Parts: sequence; structure tokens; C-alpha cells
Amino acid sequence: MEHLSYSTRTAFHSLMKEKWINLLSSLTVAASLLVSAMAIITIFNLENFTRTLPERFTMVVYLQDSVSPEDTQKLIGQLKNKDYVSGTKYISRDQALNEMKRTLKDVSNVLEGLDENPLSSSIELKLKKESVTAPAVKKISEELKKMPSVGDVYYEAKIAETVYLLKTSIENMSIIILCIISFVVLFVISSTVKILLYRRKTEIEIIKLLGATGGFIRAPFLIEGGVIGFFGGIFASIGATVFYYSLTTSFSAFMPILKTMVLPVEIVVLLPIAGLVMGVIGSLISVGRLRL
Amino acid sequence: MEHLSYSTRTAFHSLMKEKWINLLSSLTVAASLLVSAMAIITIFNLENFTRTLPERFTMVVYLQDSVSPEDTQKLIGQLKNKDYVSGTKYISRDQALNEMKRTLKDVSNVLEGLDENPLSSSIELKLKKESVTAPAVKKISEELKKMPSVGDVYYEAKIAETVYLLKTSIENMSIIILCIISFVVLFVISSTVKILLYRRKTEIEIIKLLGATGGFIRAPFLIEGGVIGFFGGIFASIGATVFYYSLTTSFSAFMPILKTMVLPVEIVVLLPIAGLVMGVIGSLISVGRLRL
Amino acid sequence: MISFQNATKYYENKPVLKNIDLSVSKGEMVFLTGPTGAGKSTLLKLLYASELPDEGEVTVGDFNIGRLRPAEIPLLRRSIGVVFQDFKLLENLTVYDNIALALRVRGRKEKDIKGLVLEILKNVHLRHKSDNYPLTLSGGEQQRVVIARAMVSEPSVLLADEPTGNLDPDTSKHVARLFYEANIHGTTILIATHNREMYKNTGKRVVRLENGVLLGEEIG
Amino acid sequence: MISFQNATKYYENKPVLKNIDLSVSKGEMVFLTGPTGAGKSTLLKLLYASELPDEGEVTVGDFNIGRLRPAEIPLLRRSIGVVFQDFKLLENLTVYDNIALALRVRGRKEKDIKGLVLEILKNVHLRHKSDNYPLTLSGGEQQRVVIARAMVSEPSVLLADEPTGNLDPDTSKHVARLFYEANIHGTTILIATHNREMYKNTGKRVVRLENGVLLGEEIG
Ligand SMILES: Nc1ncnc2c1ncn2[C@@H]1O[C@H](COP(=O)(O)OP(=O)(O)OP(=O)(O)O)[C@@H](O)[C@H]1O
Ligand SMILES: Nc1ncnc2c1ncn2[C@@H]1O[C@H](COP(=O)(O)OP(=O)(O)OP(=O)(O)O)[C@@H](O)[C@H]1O
Ligand SMILES: [Mg+2]
Ligand SMILES: [Mg+2]
Repeated sequence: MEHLSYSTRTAFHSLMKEKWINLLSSLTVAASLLVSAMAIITIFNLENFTRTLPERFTMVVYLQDSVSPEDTQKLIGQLKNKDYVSGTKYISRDQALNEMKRTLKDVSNVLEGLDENPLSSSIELKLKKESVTAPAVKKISEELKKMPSVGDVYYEAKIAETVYLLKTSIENMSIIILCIISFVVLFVISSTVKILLYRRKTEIEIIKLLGATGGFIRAPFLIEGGVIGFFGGIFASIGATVFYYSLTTSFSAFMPILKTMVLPVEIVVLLPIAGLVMGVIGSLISVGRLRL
Repeated sequence: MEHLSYSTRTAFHSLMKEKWINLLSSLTVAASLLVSAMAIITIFNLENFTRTLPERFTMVVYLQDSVSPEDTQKLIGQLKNKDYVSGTKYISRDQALNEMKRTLKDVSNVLEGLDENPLSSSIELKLKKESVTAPAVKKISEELKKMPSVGDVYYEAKIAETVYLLKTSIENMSIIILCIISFVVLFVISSTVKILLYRRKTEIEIIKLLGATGGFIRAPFLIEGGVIGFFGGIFASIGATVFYYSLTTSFSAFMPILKTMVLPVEIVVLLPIAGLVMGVIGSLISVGRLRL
Repeated sequence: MISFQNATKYYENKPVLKNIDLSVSKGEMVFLTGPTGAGKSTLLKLLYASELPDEGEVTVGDFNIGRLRPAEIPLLRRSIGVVFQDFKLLENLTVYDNIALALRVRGRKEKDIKGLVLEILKNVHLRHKSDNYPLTLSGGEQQRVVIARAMVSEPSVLLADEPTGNLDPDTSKHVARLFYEANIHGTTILIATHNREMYKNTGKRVVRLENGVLLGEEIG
Repeated sequence: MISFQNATKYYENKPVLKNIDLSVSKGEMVFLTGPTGAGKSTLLKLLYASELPDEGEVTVGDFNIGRLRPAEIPLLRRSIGVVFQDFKLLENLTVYDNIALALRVRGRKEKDIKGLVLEILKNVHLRHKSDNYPLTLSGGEQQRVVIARAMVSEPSVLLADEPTGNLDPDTSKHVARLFYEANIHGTTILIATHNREMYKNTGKRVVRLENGVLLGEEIG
């Protein structure tokens, strides 16, 4: 206990004695934590985005013109029971025509020349995530075509393919990037602390000659490293919040996807803790290097 | 000259003597330069993108059905002469119908029920950049409507509005962000150098007591700062190139806009120079602080 | 308490101490002298394991210097007080804290520390400088802080390397008296010095080292 | 060459030097003695403008210490060689480069430097240590490097603060001889020392300082 109080006093004494240098170190730590926070926010949102990708894929089942309302209901029921279907949406031929008119906008008067609605009723299917792969979709479409009342099945094969590819590649890449970033941040923090401690080499050597144990020598440095890291983390939290709000408010104007971006609250809380832990680990590495 | 050779030798001697610490400093500098390089690449590309925004705005002039080919040619000539027009494109009614069929894709058979092409010929106008603002566009459209042979004029008012807003807000924001970043980078670099030099306070004081002038003392430190900054810049260049290629190749899959991204070659060349200059300035600031 | 048996130490392949045989019994006070560069500081460094012997045996109490386990080094050093030739004061600590450090390292309670530090400061006539930082002290004042730090923990062995190099003759005599007092109370003391006044007419053993070789001894 | 007129210096509002009147003429050699903490080092610091006088006048050659322009400080210091009490060697430079630095600072040509440095190293018997770093030298060896650095540029004024504190009597005599030689060649020398042997029977002025006050002088 005596020992701990000495370590704490010593740590805070030297933190205050060279407060500018220590503030600078904190800011360096903050910078590297901020970069990783920005990357984590980005990756988190990309993950969110890829999770919705399969939902963007739809398969359209066109009904034969002659199908009665009862058969339509029966077909919808059958489709709903398929284990690869996650949702259905019936679109009557009248709805389809209205939709088309809306799409054509200013030239929709073309359609007024028609005697009769030439479109078919259809059912839009959403598939379960795991079924949105090129081969699975192809098999499903063939199965559906053979069902009674079904006229034709339409889907964009390319979308099914890319959705799957994207999902897996984004997930893999996120993991790789996160690993690289953690490594870099730990490196930057530990080297910042190391540069700080390096100046103290002589001091450490003297204390050793006086008979101090490794723990006695390390303690103040670990506390210092922790405090520097902790403040770095707080600065980074502030930075990440600013980054998030500037993205969602200003930049979202021309990249609408940014508007749906989420700031994981955990990250803002975790940054100071991460800073503290990394500061302590960084000190440990650095003090270790000085061969106690 | 003697003096310069001494400074250089001293600088490289102490760079080599503590090469790990110096490498770490270089990497810290690299990290902050890299962040700014990434920001600059992003801003540069946003600027590129906003410069093309007005080109995305088109105004469609529909011709009256009765207009003869000669009158059409005459109208096109007149439009080309307007000082707010930067380009024209004539689209005949047949081309318009084909285009529509392509848009409708699978349901294009609707159009086969038509006896006769109900569409009008049209001329697509591109406007000069400065004319793409909401009031200017409105005035132009009214002027055009009054011209002979013109049936109707169509444009999306909202686009004209947002294009102008976006263009100015992106430009303003880029300047602000660039200023903030330059400031932060200079700060980080000069503090990295400062932390490095801080350890040398005693050394500097001794050299002063031996009768050295400020220049004699500063020279090796400036060279050291410059070398550290220069290497930081080289690392940042490598990082920026990696960042660029990873964005354009991997990420562009789900953000197609990234595919058109440009890596300004200048930045890769300028980073080491910027690092060098900032390293020297950082040293100057730091050595200045030590009151020579 | 202290014994060298055929101890040899090399720096950069050159022997700095050659086949040293020396023993200092518990409670003894011995002087070590010899020209500059003879190896006096190196001999002392072996005793607090700042350097290790390359050949032969060196023991201090129960510690065999050549075969210390890493965890034993702090224990050895805590049984010794050292007056370093180059002072080794911590610039960032006040005189008080520099001396207190020797007690804190030994795990002494803060409430005991204060009394002990102020007492020893009075003994070296530096009570009024307790809040000063080392760099604001004169050379001789710094040297006395080092002496105080070495003695405050009342170690069983006291090693002093040129402890009066920056002291005037009167102050040197006063410091010598402090050493004698400690010796009377049982402390084993080994002092490396050029200062003849320190050992003249003391009746203590004076060991002469030259060029890394022990040239025998006389009585001071 | 050197003159103090009613010079006073305060540290933390306490006078450390009080109304000092002292003058050393060109080519003279003067010893400064007195107990530890008397103010000897402070008196020397005033001469190389490491500290400034709070009252009175201090001049060295044509320089008035209290009224130096910043650009004059390096010029003053280059006309002086100082043996610092705490050595002030640069740990990162070899013995050779530490000494050469004194010449480089004075803008001497590299081709002249080598000869001068090796010559002075021979004079202090450290020719074989020229590539060593200070921390691998014994206390006395370091002190001789400091002496060599102060003398290598053949300054018109030489200030030495306790230059023999880490030297054995023989080496001290040798160093004293080097100072006398320099003095014979015209160097003005002021030496602060506790070492009576240094000024005994020299016939030089010995000035006694006690508690910041000049107590008059005798002939050594
Ligand atoms: N770390 C080292 N590396 C290389 N040589 C060293 C080292 N330390 C000391 N030496 C050399 O060993 C020899 C003995 O040094 P030591 O410090 O023991 O001498 P000393 O008797 O204490 O001298 P002094 O009276 O001058 O203090 C010297 O020549 C010195 O240069
Ligand atoms: N920077 C400083 N701040 C405050 N007090 C100081 C400072 N430097 C020296 N002193 C005090 O001034 C007094 C004179 O110091 P000085 O170093 O001149 O003594 P000295 O005569 O050289 O002694 P010694 O023989 O021990 O070297 C001492 O009491 C010292 O504590
Ligand atoms: Mg020694
Ligand atoms: Mg002094």
C-alpha cells in the first residue's frame, strides 16, 4: 500500500512536471485511436449494410393471365411455406400499370394509347439470406416455374451473384483491416510511451542500483502510461463523435447512404478504456525493453 | 562548410545511435501524414465529383409534333448560340421509343400494343456550370418555352437546386477540413520532434556553455527533424498508395463511385517533401522552445 | 562479509581487475587507494552487482555475486549503501525524496521515513536544503546528499567511492567521522579514496590497487 | 582581464555572493578556495555568463557580463575554457569528439582539429582512450577529458572548478603542471579548489571565499 501510494505520487508528479510533453503524447495516442475508431465505425456500418444486401434481392413470379383469385391465394400460401422464402408481396396487374406510369413520368401518356392493360399480375418474393447465391437462386427459379398458375419467373442473376460475393468479401476484409489496425495502434501507443520512457533510462538505472524490484520501478511508469492512454482515449472519443456527426449531417447530403450510419455507443465508452489498457501494455512493453 | 559537415555527421550519428526511437518517430509522423493524405485524396475526388455535378443536370426541350427537319436544325442552331448552353443532343421520337423499351426491360411488350409512336422528338440541353442554379434554370426554361417549334420544356427543379447547394458546401467544407488537418499534422510532427529533442535538453545546454551559436546548435537538430520527417513522408506515400488501390479495387465493388477515384500523383511525390519541410519546421519550433 | 577470491574483470577484452584476493570481515573498515584508472570503482561495482566478475568468486554476506538469481539482485543491493563517485542523484526529485527513495525501495513505512531522512540531513548539515533539487546544490552539497542516501537505511555494508572529492578538508573530516560512527555501530565499510587525510593515522587497513592488481596493504 | 566590482548574486532571494571585489590581471594565476557551498562555482559561473550578476559589475576582457547582448554570449564563452565541477561531458560523443567540439564550436578547420586533440590527449595521458565514450571512463579519466577540452582551444582565460577532485595526488600534480605551463604562455587562470596541495608553495594569490563573502587573500 505504502508502495502503491508512492508509485501514484511519483507518476502524477512526473505527469505534472512535464505536462506539455505528456499532453502531446496523449494527443498522439488519441490520433491513432481516432483513426481506428473511424475505421471501426466505417466497418461496423459496412457490416450493417451487407447484412441488408440479400434483402435487396427480389424474385418476381408472374402469374398466368387466366389464374383465378382463389388459385392466386393458394399459390401465395404454397410460396410462403417454402423454406427459402422469407416474404411475399402480391402485385395485381392494375397496380403494375400504375407503377409503370409512375416510372415513365413525363412520357406516361404513351400508355394512354393502350386499349387494355397488357401486364400480368405478379408475386414478389424475398428469399432467406442463405439462399441468395447464384446456384441456389437458379434452382429455386426452375422449381417455381414448374408450379401450377405460374407463368414466368424473373430475377437478375447478376445481383444474386454479386450480393453473395460482396457479403463474404466485405466480412473477410473487415476482419483483416481490424487486425492490421489493432496492431498499428498498439505499435504507435507503445512507441509513444517508449519514447517518453527512453528519456528516463538513467533514472530507471539509478533506482535499480538502489535496490528497487522490477515492480517498484515499473509501477509509476505503468500508471503514467495508463493515464496518458486514458486521456488519449477520451480525446479520441470526442474526435469520433465529431467525425460521426460531421459525416451524418454534412456529408450525407451527397452520399445518402451515410444518413443511415450508426455510431456504436460502445465505441465511445470503450475508447478511453482501450486507451488505458493500451497505455499500460505499451508501458509494459517499453519498460520491459529497458531490461529491468 | 566545416560547420555543415559537422552538423550532418552529428545528425546522422545520433539518428543511427538511436535508430529505433527515430524510426518510431518517423512512423508517428507517417501516421499523421497518412491521415492527411487520405483526407486530401478524398477531398480531391469529392472536388472532382462536384465539378461534374452540373453536367449531370439536363434540360429537355420537347419539339412540337409538326416541326419540320429544317426547323429542327434551325432550333438546334439557335440553342447552341445561347450563352448558357454548353451542349445539345437531338433525340428523335424513334430513338426515344427504343430508349423507353430498353428501360422497361421485361415488360416492354406493353408497348407492342401501340399503333403508332406517341412520343415527341426532343433536344437535351447541357447548361454551363454557372447557370445551374434554381432561379437561372427557371428563367431559361421560360425563355425556351416561348421559342418557335418548342412544345414543352422539362427539367427536375430539385436537382438544379441541390447541385448548386452541394457544389458550394463541398467546396467550403474541403477548405475548412484541409486547414484543420494541416494544423493537426504540423502539431503532431512538431510534438514528435519536440519529445525527441526534449531528451537532449542537457546536451544542448552543454554545447551552449562551450560557446556555440544558435545556428551551430540548431543545425544538427534541423537535419535530424528533416530526415525523420522525410522518411515519415515516404512511409505515408506508400500508405496512401496502398489506401488508394485497396479502395479502387476492393471497395469499389459495393460503392461504384470509388472506381472513378483518382490518385493525384503529386501527393505521392509531395508527401516526402511535406514531411521534410514539416520536420524542419517542427524542429525549429521545438528547438526554439528550448530557448537558445 | 566481503570476499574476493582470484576475481578478474575484463572490459573490452582488457583485464581491469586481475586475480583480486581480498577479504573484509564483518564490522571492519577498509580503505582502497591507488592512481586514477586503477580499478577501484570497478572493484566496488562488483560488490553491488553493477558489474559481474568474469573469473573467480566475489561474495557479499550470503550472496555470491557471480551466481545471483535475478530476484536476488534487489535483495543484495538493499543490504548495501553506496556513495557513487558520479553521485547518481535523481534530478527530478528533491533532496528529501532522493534520500527517502533509499527507504521506500526497502519498503519502509512513510511515517518512519520522515524522521529518518530529516535526521540524516541534519547529520550532513543539509537540513535547510531538503526541498531543493540536486541541480541547485553546490558540488559538495550534492556529494553529502549522496552520502546521506547511502547511510539513511543503516545498511550492513557501506561502499563509498571517492566520497570527499568535492568536499573541503573540514567537511571531509566531518564525513569521515560519520563513517567511523557507523562503523562503530557495526557497519562494514569499504572506502575508495585518493584522499590521504582520510586514512592517515586511523589504524585501519589501506589496500593499494594499481593497474588492476592488488599491491598489498599497509596500516593507515 | 577579470574584474568583480561590488558584485552580488541572489538565488531564491538569498545572497550567494555578497559585494565581491576581485580583479585578476592578464596572465595572472589565482586560486579560489573556501568551504563547500561558499559560492566558488557561482563566482565562476558569472564569468562565463551561465549566471548573471544581480548587482555590481563583472567584466571579462572587453565583455561586461551584466550587459551582454545575446549574440555576444557565444563570443565571450569562446574566449574562455572551463573545467566544470560536474564535468558536463556529452555522453553520446567519444572522448575525441567531446574535445574536438570545443574547437568546432570555435569554427576551427577539421584538418587542424585532429592534431590539436591528439596532442592534448597525450598531455593528459588519455591518448589510448580517444574512442571511448565518457561513461566507460573512470572518474579521474573523465575529469582529465574535461581539462583537455577546456585547454585544447588555448583560450585566453581558463576557469577550473575543483579540477583535481577525482585525481590521485600524482596526477593532480601533473595537471597543476599543465596549468602552470599554460599560464607561462600567457593564459589567465582562475582555479577553485579545496586541494591545498595545489596552491601550497606556489607563490600565487589564494583568495578565500566563505558564505559568499571574500575574506581576503594570502600567498600560496
Ligand atoms: N564500462 C567500461 N567499459 C570499458 N572500460 C571501462 C569501463 N568502465 C571502466 N573502464 C576502464 O577500466 C579502468 C578502471 O576504471 P575504474 O573506474 O575502476 O577506475 P578507478 O580506479 O575508479 O579510477 P578513478 O580514481 O579515476 O575513479 C579504467 O581504465 C576505465 O577506463
Ligand atoms: N541554481 C541554484 N538555485 C538555488 N541555489 C543555488 C543554485 N546554485 C547554487 N545554489 C546555492 O548557492 C550556494 C553556493 O553554491 P556554489 O555551487 O557556488 O558553492 P561552491 O562554493 O562551489 O561549493 P562546492 O565546494 O561544494 O562546490 C550553495 O548553498 C548552493 O546550494
Ligand atoms: Mg573511480
Ligand atoms: Mg562548486
